[in-house]
Amino acid sequence: MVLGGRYPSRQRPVGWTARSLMDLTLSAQELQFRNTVRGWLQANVPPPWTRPLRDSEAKREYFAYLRDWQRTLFDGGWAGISWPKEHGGRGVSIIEQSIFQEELALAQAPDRLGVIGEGLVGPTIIAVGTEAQKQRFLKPLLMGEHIWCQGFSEPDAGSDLAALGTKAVLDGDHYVVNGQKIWTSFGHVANWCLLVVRTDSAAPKHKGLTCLLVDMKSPGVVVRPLRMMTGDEESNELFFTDVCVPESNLLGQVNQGWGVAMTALDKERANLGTGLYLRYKRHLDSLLERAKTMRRAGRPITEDPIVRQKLAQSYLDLEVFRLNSLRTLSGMSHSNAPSPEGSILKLYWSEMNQRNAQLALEVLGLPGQSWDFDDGRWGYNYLRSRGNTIEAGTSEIQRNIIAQRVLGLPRSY
Amino acid sequence: MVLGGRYPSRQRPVGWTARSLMDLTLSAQELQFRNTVRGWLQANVPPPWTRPLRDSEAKREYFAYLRDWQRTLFDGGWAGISWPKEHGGRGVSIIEQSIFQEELALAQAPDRLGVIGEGLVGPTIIAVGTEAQKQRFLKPLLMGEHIWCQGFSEPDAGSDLAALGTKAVLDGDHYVVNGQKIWTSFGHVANWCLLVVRTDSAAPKHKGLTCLLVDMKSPGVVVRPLRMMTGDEESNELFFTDVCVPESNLLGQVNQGWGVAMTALDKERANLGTGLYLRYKRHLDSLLERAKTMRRAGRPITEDPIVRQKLAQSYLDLEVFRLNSLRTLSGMSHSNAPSPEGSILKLYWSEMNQRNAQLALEVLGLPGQSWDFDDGRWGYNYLRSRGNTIEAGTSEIQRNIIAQRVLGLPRSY
Amino acid sequence: MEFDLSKPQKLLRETARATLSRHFPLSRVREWMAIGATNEDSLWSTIADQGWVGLHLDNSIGGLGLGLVELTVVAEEMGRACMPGPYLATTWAATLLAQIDSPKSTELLPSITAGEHKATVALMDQDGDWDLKNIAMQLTPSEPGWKLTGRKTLVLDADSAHTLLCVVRQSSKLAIVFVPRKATGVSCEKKRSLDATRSLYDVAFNEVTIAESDVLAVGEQAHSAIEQSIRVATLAACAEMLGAMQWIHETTIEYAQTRKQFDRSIGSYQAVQHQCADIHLMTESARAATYYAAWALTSNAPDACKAIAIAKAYCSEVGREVGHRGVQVHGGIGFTWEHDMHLFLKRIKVCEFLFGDATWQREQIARLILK
Amino acid sequence: MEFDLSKPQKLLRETARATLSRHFPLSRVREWMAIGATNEDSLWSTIADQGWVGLHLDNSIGGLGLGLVELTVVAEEMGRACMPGPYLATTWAATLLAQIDSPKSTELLPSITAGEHKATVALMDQDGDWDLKNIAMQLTPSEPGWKLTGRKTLVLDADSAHTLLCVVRQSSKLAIVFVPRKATGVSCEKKRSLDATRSLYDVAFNEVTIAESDVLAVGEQAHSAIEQSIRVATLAACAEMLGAMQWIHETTIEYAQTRKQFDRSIGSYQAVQHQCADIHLMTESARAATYYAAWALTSNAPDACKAIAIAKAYCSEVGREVGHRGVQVHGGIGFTWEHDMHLFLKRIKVCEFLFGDATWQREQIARLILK
Repeated sequence: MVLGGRYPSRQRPVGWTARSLMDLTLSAQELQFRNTVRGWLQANVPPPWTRPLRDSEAKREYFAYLRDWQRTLFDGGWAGISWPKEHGGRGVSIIEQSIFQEELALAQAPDRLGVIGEGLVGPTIIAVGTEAQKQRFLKPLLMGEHIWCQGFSEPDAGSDLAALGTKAVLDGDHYVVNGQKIWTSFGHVANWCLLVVRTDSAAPKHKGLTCLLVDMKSPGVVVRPLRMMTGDEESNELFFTDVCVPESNLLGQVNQGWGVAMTALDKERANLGTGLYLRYKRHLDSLLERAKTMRRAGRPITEDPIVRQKLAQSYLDLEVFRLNSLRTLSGMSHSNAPSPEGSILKLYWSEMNQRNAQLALEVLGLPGQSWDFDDGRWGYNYLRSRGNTIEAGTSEIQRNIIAQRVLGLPRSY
Repeated sequence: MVLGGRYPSRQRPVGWTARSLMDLTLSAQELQFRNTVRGWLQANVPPPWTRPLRDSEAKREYFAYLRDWQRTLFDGGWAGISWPKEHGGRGVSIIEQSIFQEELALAQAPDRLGVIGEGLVGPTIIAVGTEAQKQRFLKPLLMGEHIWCQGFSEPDAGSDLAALGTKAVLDGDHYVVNGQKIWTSFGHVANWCLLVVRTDSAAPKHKGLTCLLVDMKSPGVVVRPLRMMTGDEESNELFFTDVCVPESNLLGQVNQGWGVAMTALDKERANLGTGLYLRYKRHLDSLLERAKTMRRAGRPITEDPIVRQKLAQSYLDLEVFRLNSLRTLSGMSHSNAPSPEGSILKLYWSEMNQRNAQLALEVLGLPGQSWDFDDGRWGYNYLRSRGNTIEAGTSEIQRNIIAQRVLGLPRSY
Repeated sequence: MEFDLSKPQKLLRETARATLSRHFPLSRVREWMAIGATNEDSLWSTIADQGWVGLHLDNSIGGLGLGLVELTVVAEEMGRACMPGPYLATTWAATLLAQIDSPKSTELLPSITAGEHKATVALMDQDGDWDLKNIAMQLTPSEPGWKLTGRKTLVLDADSAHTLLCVVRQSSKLAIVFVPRKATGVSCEKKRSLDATRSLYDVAFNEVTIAESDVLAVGEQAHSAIEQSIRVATLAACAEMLGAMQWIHETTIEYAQTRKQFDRSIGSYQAVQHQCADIHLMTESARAATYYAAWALTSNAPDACKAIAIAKAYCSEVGREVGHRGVQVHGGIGFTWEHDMHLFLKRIKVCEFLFGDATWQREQIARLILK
Repeated sequence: MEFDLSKPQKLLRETARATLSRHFPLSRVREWMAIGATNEDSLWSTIADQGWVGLHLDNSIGGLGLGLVELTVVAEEMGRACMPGPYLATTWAATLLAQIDSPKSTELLPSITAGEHKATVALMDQDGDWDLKNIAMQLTPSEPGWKLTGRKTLVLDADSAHTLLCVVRQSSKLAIVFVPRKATGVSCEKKRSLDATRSLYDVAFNEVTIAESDVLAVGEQAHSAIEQSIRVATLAACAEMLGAMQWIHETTIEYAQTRKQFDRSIGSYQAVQHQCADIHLMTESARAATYYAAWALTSNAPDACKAIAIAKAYCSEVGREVGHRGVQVHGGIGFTWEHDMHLFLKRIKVCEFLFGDATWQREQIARLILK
């Protein structure tokens, strides 16, 4: 577990007393929060989804299942818990938010359909949206009626977001949008999109961008699923042809979209690590269990000293990630703000997961990478891990951020 | 061995015939060359130097020993063997040169005092020197009467050689030199120095440099030994205060020193790898022998599967270096010129030696890194290896060279 | 001394590259992948027509009489084209047959090299490894011949093979047994491979009747024949990885030169340059290790066994790294199904483990150097 | 939940940093190194006067009654200052004594914490390892007490210690024996360490007479006391590595900011930036792992043993890497004797292996997670 309770006060060893004030246990209030969450989840988490998602009918049903779950959360007061109360949230601390994530994972609750809405779009609307936008968008978002996606990256603007070329031209009281976006998660199920467009081609790159809130049912919006090397369609391309967006759906000021997008991305980077840790912990636990059942050349593979090294290395790597997450969480609980230190976590978990996905294949051997072994999860994890150092800011970008924004080295050329 | 002989034509396995024309055996002529070298070395290599070099008296005697060896080589016609015959060399091919290096190593011949003279200064004088300079310098160099050092790097001009600040001002028929050099191998025993100085401060960085041939006994030259983290004084700092250098000792054209220095460095980089391979092979062989004698926790360490992995990894890493060297040698034997591909060898051996020096410590454990274990060679090798990725062009510079000069990527910023 | 390919070898390479890219562009490879038809007959006959099946075998048995360097050249091009099909399996089986002095070898080899007959080797026991001493599956006596019961795993292209060469024990001795794929009691179960262009099977043998004459070799002869055939197959796997690395190398350097971000080609960033330099270093080093191993094995060099283990260990480690860096330099697009990068990453990934991964090969090296 | 140090802990850190840099600047460390006097008395009394010797022990035995987080704070500063001297050895020995319920403990501890008496632990047999089960050196009966003969290796600061706590066997049981350094039959042989600020010895015991009352603990009590003391000493070694990493971090980032090549600070090169980013990632991660281990051990957390092994494995791997990258970013100057970098690289190098290197610690982790 990431966030421990209190340990039983066993007999302390002779010789020292623990008067350390650095303290990794939860406060009484936090423990109470956890119990409340846990109790609610026990009563409300639906049975896990187990059916395969081979056809579109199954996918539709799965989507409804996830949307119902979001509605259940909303009704229980557990949607957008970190948002301010006046906007429908619960105003919990960052540590409580982390406890919530941890409990969701422990309860094997369904995935969250609204992560982009809750984590990125909503907070940005709260930060820079008009009163009317807040009224219109925040509640449906929390209820799961609006599913959001983000339209930032383009084929020719990946790491270099400011280079994007999707254009919007003001025509009376609406913008006309033309262009293409890529890497849009949830694009196939979203009904709204936070879109960054170029509104001034003459201005310097960063200065001519604007953010729009786009109804995905608008005529001229086409979504094409994007298949990854894993075989999953986990992302999408969006095509915009003469799409009309009312001027009232401008988010923030015109030509100030760069700042709005950066605000949004900073919120995205503020991943607390808890959910990720628990996901990878499940992978590792199941690897350990699997390894204990396997024999190679006449003996259990867990007796092979080299296999033992690899399993232990995976374990320690993941544990160091947990501790880094805890430490970042503790730091953020003071500042209550994301910081460039988040880049360290991103860099750490992405490269760790790549190392560990590889080690799992080495431990299991060639049979273990088949799609017919444990549902193919080990081969899948390996392939999926290769995207970790690219998505949400490549490792190169993260190292630049650490060097420049954390260590204060000069901008590189 | 790097360069094999021919293998006995054992019974070929049923099923295929070897009609491969890619052929890693030596030609009849090369084999004969090797026999000639081997025979001469057997008759002429002095007994190895075994005394420690603790005091200056011992160091003086060791220097005389090395100089005598250079003279012996010269007398036998084995000094500067790759030089053209008209300049006192033997004009051998690059493969023969490699065979010669290999045989020197196998015969445990003394180190070469004249590596900078023979490998770098001499070829540069041959390339751009005046007839008078050739007459004056080449023969004493080969005879070991002139020991050369190179004065290129400065404290503020390491990787960025063109930034150097040592100044030379023409005053009548001589230059007056002021400044400081660093990383000057052999500086403490050299009587001549190939010095790069700035003669035009107004010109762009690369354009105001000039090469001078400087008598180290000139008044105003001070040599200070530079101690490395190994404890060895393997290099020197040179200080020049109003040092007079006759104009006739200008090498190449005035303000054309950048090109001259680059010519010299390209020749330096054309290390054939053979000597290095054999040095590291000796290290590894002695590690294997050592490991076979050691027990830990009641059993020979060579029965520990993890130790076996580490030893095998060192072995294969070194073998891949050997094969890379062979392949580069083969390529150079066609072009008869060094190439930026040399950067691959440099990058490979420097990082390989760091990996292997570390693995040796892991195999031997904490006792093995003591200065009292095997004369401290394992700890020494580890420390010394850290310099490998810095000396003769850092790994960063080598990767730049590969990317830009081999792969044709654009100049980086 | 000449490390580079000779002129005829270079010609072979050019021919192979041209033939494969004409007949089997990656678009076609993807078509086969999509329908799971990695053993398409048209593919196989084209390859056999070139004489590449058994090109290292004697002319007397239908081979081209070339050496292992030439085999490596062709296998490298197979890797560079990400070719599906039973080339590796059949090369392995043909090499094994060629090591065995039996009427069956003489009978089968000409039709194998002609592309009419496909064969594969069933080596590894369930829960086994690549070490021959861990093969336990038994021939049991059954007058007048033998019965075979048990399960072999990681059998390449079993489904399309006409012949399985099954490595088993006759009491304590290793034996190589000829089993027709369609024999009663043989059943193949496809294990969907990470690399969809390469088919791996579990093969179950249930009381399969084996005639005495189908036990092709026993004991020392069987042992050395299998070992030598594994060396050749391992070499071919290294060559495939090398070819895949070569494709990634070319594709990645080109992408770095042309893809622009922040108004300049990404290849002008030092971080990208250094990734590319490492890709180059590793690919070229893998080339040196692989071709040396080919030469050493074909020349009976004393270090041939070591050279094969070294090449496989090295290619297994750096092949993966080259693949990873290739994806990373490409960024998101290199992670998509649409981009061809993953075909090569997956080809490398399966080859990494085939015939023993780096850990396994290092143990083989340790056995040789710590004797 | 608070991962950061508390205010008093931060104050302790500031005090330690200020004290060490005032009294023991690196120039002074080098003076001691040059004459081999790593155990100078003046150094030791300054440290003891601060109360740092046994700061984690009960007030009743002269300690400050603080916890292991505070010990880690001080040990980190020791590493950051590259302090010579028997702090680690004495901390280990005092912790061991404090675990043992014996009159000797009560007698010795107050003078140890007062800095008057120095002690060390003689644990590892010749050709042994860090596993207690591989300790074989025997106490042999010799009426009325015992005799001790054998050789211990890697004993920290044996020469300056007044007391050796020797870990041996009484028949099959582990035993901790009190041996005065000057006892007849004890001889120390210095093994010049790669880290000249840290002294390691072989200690030979030749028929040393041991009174019954000097056998301080036997069997399970001895076993658990030794294990617990090794955990604390391992934690201190991690903290020293962390301090050394911290020094390298600060020094390297500053150098990258100020050193110019090709007309710009080298810190503006992406390759250098990425090295610095990695140094930062590794140092901060080592900090998280080390302080967590301190907290877990001081709080009796259920995963305390694992946390110590994880911290040591992690620090051992990345400490080395941070040192290597620090040298590399500095270029030639970082490779010289004159630059202080090598002092820290060497400190890390010895700590990497002390109490078991990463390979050894991983096996300990495996034992805990594969139960």
